[in-house]
Amino acid sequence: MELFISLVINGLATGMLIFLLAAGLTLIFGLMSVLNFAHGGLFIWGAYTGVWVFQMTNSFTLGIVAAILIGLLLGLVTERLVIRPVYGNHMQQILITLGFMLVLQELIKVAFGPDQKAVFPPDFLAGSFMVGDIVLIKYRLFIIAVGILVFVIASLILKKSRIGLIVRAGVMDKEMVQALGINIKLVFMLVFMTGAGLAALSGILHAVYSGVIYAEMGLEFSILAFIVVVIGGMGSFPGSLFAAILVGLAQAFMAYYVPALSLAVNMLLMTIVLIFRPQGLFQVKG
Amino acid sequence: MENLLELKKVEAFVQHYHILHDISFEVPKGEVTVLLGRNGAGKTTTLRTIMGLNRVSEGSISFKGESIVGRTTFDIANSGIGYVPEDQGIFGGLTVGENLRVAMKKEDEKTTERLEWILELFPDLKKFWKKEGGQLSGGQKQMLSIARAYVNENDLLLIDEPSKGLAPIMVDKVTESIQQMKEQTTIVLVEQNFMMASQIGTRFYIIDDGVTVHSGAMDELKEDKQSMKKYLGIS
Amino acid sequence: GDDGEAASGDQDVVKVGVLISGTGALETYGLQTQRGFELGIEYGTDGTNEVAGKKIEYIFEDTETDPTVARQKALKLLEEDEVDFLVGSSSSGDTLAVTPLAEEYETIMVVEPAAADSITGAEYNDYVFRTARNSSQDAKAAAVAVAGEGVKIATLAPDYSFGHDGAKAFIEAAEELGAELVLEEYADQAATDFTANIQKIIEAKPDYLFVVWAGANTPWNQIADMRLDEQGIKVTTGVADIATLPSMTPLVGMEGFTLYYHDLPDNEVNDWLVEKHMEEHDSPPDLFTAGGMSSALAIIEALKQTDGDTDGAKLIETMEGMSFETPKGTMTFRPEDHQALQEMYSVTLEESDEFDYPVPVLKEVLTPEQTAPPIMNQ
Amino acid sequence: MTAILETKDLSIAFGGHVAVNGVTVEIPEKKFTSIIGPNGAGKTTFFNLLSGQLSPTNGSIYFKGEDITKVSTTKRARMGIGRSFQITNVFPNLTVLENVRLAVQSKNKVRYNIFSHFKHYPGFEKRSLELLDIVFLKEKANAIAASLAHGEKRKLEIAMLLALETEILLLDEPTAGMSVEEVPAIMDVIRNIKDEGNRTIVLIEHKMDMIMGLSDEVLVLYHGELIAKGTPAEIVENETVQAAYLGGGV
Amino acid sequence: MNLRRVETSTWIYLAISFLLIFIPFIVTGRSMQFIFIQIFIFAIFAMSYDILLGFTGIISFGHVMFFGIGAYSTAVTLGRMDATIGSFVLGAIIALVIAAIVSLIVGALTLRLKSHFYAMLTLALAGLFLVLAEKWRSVTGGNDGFTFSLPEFFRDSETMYWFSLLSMVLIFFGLRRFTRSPFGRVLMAIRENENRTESLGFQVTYYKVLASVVAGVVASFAGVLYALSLRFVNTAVFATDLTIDVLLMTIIGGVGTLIGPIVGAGLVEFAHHWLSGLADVHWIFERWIILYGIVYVLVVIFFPLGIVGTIQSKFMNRPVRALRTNRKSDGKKENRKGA
Ligand SMILES: Nc1ncnc2c1ncn2[C@@H]1O[C@H](COP(=O)(O)OP(=O)(O)OP(=O)(O)O)[C@@H](O)[C@H]1O
Ligand SMILES: Nc1ncnc2c1ncn2[C@@H]1O[C@H](COP(=O)(O)OP(=O)(O)OP(=O)(O)O)[C@@H](O)[C@H]1O
Ligand SMILES: [Mg+2]
Ligand SMILES: [Mg+2]
Repeated sequence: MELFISLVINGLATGMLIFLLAAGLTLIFGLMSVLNFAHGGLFIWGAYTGVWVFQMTNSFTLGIVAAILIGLLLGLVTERLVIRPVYGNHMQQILITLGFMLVLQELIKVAFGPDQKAVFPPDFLAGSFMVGDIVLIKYRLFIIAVGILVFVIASLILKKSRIGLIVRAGVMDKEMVQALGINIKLVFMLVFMTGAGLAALSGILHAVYSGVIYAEMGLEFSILAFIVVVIGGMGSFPGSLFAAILVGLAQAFMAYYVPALSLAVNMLLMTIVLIFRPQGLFQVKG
Repeated sequence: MENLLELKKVEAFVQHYHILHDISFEVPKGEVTVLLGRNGAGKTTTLRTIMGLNRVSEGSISFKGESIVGRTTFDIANSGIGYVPEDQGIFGGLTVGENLRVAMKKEDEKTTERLEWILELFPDLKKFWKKEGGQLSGGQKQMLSIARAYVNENDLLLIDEPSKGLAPIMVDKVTESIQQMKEQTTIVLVEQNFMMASQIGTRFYIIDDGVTVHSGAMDELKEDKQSMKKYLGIS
Repeated sequence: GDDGEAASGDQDVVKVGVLISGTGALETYGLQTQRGFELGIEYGTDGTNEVAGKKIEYIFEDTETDPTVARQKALKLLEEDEVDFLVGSSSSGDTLAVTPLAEEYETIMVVEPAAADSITGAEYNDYVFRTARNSSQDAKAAAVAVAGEGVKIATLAPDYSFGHDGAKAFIEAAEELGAELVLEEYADQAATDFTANIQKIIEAKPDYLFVVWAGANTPWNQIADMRLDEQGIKVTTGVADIATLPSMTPLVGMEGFTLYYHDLPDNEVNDWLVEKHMEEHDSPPDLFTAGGMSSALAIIEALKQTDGDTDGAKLIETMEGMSFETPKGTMTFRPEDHQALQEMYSVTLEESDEFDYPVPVLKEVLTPEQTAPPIMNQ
Repeated sequence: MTAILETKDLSIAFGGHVAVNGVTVEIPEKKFTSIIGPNGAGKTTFFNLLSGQLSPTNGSIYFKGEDITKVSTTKRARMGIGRSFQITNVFPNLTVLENVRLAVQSKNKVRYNIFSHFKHYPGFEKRSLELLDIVFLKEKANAIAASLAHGEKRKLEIAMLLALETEILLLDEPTAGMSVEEVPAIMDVIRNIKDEGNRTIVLIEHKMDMIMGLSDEVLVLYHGELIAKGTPAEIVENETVQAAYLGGGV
Repeated sequence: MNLRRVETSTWIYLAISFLLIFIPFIVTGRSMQFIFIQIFIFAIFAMSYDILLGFTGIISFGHVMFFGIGAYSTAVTLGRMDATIGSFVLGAIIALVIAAIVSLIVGALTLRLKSHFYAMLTLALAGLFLVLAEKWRSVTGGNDGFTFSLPEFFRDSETMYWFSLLSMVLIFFGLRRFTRSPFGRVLMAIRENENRTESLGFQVTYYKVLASVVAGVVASFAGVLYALSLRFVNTAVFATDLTIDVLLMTIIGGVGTLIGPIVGAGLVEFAHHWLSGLADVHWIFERWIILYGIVYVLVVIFFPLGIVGTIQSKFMNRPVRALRTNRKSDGKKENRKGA
């Protein structure tokens, strides 16, 4: 039983971490229908900058703020330079963001050096405590909490405001939305920046979780995020959350019971979902 | 009489094709100006150019006395122009209600009133309020597109072939709605249905190959068999 | 290419082509090898860059950690530069893509720091000599450090060749020393959550957990978080390069091994290396710096013995069984598989006053004989 | 008079909304049948069912007596049911000529040839140009389809449909948005096909003069149901039709 | 595009191919020849990708799986058997057959999955092949890989050069004919508007699957040559990086042109070689990927048709097609899918 609980908690934590990573992607894809393969680049920049500030100032909060800021800033740059010319064209989006991903990743090495860097949780989140025989790692509980928070906030915003509608309409027919008097470019930019900010936030959170950062982790994790987004149904927030937790749990349990398959579990899950439910588990409109 | 909209010797490009060569016309406030011309003459392009969707290379377009050349589309729209595009521009993935909500600039009482009026005019929209725009029938889409331009209070409406694909009974209704609208708003209408155009129009311009070649009062045109034949092929 | 010395085509020159990962995931390793090699030439020739009357020239090439590029660069070195020796490379894959060329061109290749057993095992050819330790040597060192009669051991390794090789070799060596294996666990190399694996290990209740690990996602934090020590399980592993030491903070107190840390070996060569390295690069030499130096020293020693003759067959004859001094003490190329037997170091990871990361402190020097790996090329 | 197409109790519902409701009708061979009805009556949907774009929730479709309810779009096209689309549906980035040539190629059953060059079929190009000429698009043969004005795209649609030379032509508002001048010309094109007398044509239109001038028989759909059927003259007189569809003015 | 122009271009291509035959007499170094060989191999790989991306409009992130299948089949066969031409031929046949079967199955999935979903699925499948190659160590040697020896015939660098060149030229003309056949025209129609193609009476399924098989088999053959040229294989032949590389080559050269991927392969390989060789001049060249990435982004924005595509549309007045989909209609297609 302890084993089970412990696996569940760890699976949940991993899942939340993946969800945070996928949230920005979902937002950008779900609302703007942009396939952003540079997501991983924003993620590592968030991780490196956040960690750097965290280590300089010894304040985790400042680290998080710095990560989000750099995310917003890079989001702005990315949107203006790279994404803007290719709205509405998936093929070009995939291509251009892949190229930009390479640039972002390589620039990390220029800015921070090619070495991997170790990261430790802030004191108040370090270590673990025991409840009965179950080990609870503090930082994981923290992650779970942040994940839920982000989910709730994002869902509220999307439900309540007209912004979601406008963005979706803008994706379908940009000219028409403008002809209705909406500055869609600005709206798109803000949404993209938010997505980028989320990516960067998940970067710093992830850095502290795994204890190490390196430039290549961007691509690695953005693929994971894409897998989750696909499984959940492109653009669905609840879908991403569900899929992320599914993947997290599957990883935890597979690693325990069928370690031979743990390498392939994400890919297998996605393959199965795509074959039997091509639109993802949570289908969304638009 | 004051001209709400004025185009002078406008030349415009679509991508790198020179489509409009010399478009000049005036839209007096409170009237319905009709643009006529055969397929591919440049009527749609003219409306799109006014909306800032095409690049103007020469000439001037002024709205309420101010030049709007080079301004962004949303800016032009916000200065008081509503647009019903030729291809309807329905957001296929949004419901009928959402399509209207995106268009609504304000959610005040007046707007609600207008909305009610519109739904009375086109009961189908009410019936299919929750249906996705993409699933509507051709005519329903047309109604939605017109409705979307009506919900806001605009000074000028650009309407591109509203009768296309509408059942005769609906054509009547749309005609009637435009009649009503023209009390409050100035209208530029592109229309192939000559019957309809001649009913509502006060003044006409004929466009041929990107050039405004003829103009006058609508009533005169009906009599002017020669021009009708020459420019519109109607005999 | 990075010409160490001005090239001149005359007879009295020995050319060495050094393949390193200058870019890509392993570029820090590449840099270490490069610096070590340069210093090795300097030391071995007393700064003259000459041995047996011949000038030594060396050319560095970046394999970009890509076998295709590695092969292309090796061809360039062999054909255009007509090198007499190859050295390299940082990745085992790159190395394997090149070793057949050594045989084809009858040119000696000194493998450094690639560790895959197969290089001197299944893929062995006569022209390949390795100054780097191989994975089995690591494993033996680890076994010697912890195993004993009746000790229960478990392993945790990444799920690919490197991990499997390492774990297998460790288990063999440890069992020979009388230890008992209770669990052999493999984790996805890209995983970030190791708790399930650690959970299993806790349940198996070993005395020691041997962790083979390379790559960025490390399990150390989680091992600490899961409180293995409180369950009476001691962790042991290899200590890698300085950049990874901070991430090992949670393992302070651990007994393990390393193949090199700058203040462990006690010999003249190493003293010189540390001093010189500090002087030139303002940092101590790292994990593979000593290896890079060793490869240079092996070549110099061989040339001394052949009196500058670079004929492949002659060199093979000379180098088989040849001993030479390196920062890691005396190394000897074992005649059977051309693997250099070498010192390894049994260490304890301790907090340090000097640095904000833990450092390995010498417990025992493991002799070349103690860590001699099985011969695998037959 | 034999029926070439026949539907029995054909229905389709989208969610709760029944768009076509129990339509049983026979489309006579080699005749000209028109379908009218208010917007949203289910005309296009009915076409979609006939051509296989949609499959019915209920009922069946017979082509020359054979049940084709479950036959795919492609197969139906090959059997001889061709259609044009209400929303212009062409290959936007190919030239006008290539658009038509694809249809001609399909008609000539050159489908899986991977070895010969497409230019080995000069006849295709000639035929395509002929067809473009018929719909007044010949000068635009080398233009990219996406750059055509709306009315021109409609003409291209028709040319592609004609190229298939199918036994049945389902035309969905072929002249919507076409200029006043050209409507009669397109009507002539359609009339010529009719006069050749070996094709069955089904037309959806809102232009009553066209309906009156061409049809042998008119079907009226209303809220998905077939409410009237008869000669054009009968239909115009029908009071229900007048109220629901024609209105007063036009 | 009249008959005469096609013929001239054919002559030009033949002339270039003929000139390329003599390269080994000028460039005698094996290392430079090796670069050329790599270009030919990647040109073949990129052309196969172009069949999917440029001609049928299918994005695959897992095209490398066929390349890997080719490389491993050859390597394993040659590694286990005597190094004779016979075993090479056997290896190549195995490679092509496996690739054909796999691509048939994977291609059939295009029916169910649209655009990015299919892309993700292929990514996953290629990932599974990578895992397989890592896990099945008794055959593949794990991720370190293994070396093998070549049949006498291929040991000579010049022979390898001519063989790769010949393969590329033959495949180029073969694929060119393929894309210009009536069949190829239908592929283009599918790329533009799948539904419409169907209602013209073409069975879209068969076309997509066959295109996928052709692409898979050709990619596999590129893998065969790759293994031969390297005499070594490891799991890198299944790495996603390779798919990205080949994607870049195709895009930079020009999708939907066939000659584009060849140009792209040449350009990328040479740029790589020279830029990284400049590392001594300035450190930035060590990070040449940055330059590469930037150039690539610029190409996508300003020359979405790639080099060859841009030249064709500018100077030869060919209709512009390929990537330039009508943005508005693209968005609308999305809507319909959602419906
Ligand atoms: N994107 C484009 N590229 C090239 N030419 C274009 C493009 N869009 C329109 N054109 C051309 O511009 C001309 C005018 O088109 P426009 O759509 O304005 O005509 P129209 O008068 O509205 O015709 P219709 O009555 O058929 O709607 C046409 O000849 C058309 O081919
Ligand atoms: N895919 C769909 N999903 C849901 N409802 C649909 C779908 N297609 C059509 N409908 C609905 O079915 C009804 C009939 O539509 P249809 O397009 O057949 O009308 P129509 O008679 O062709 O009208 P029009 O003359 O305006 O083109 C409409 O109310 C429409 O909203
Ligand atoms: Mg128009
Ligand atoms: Mg309809």
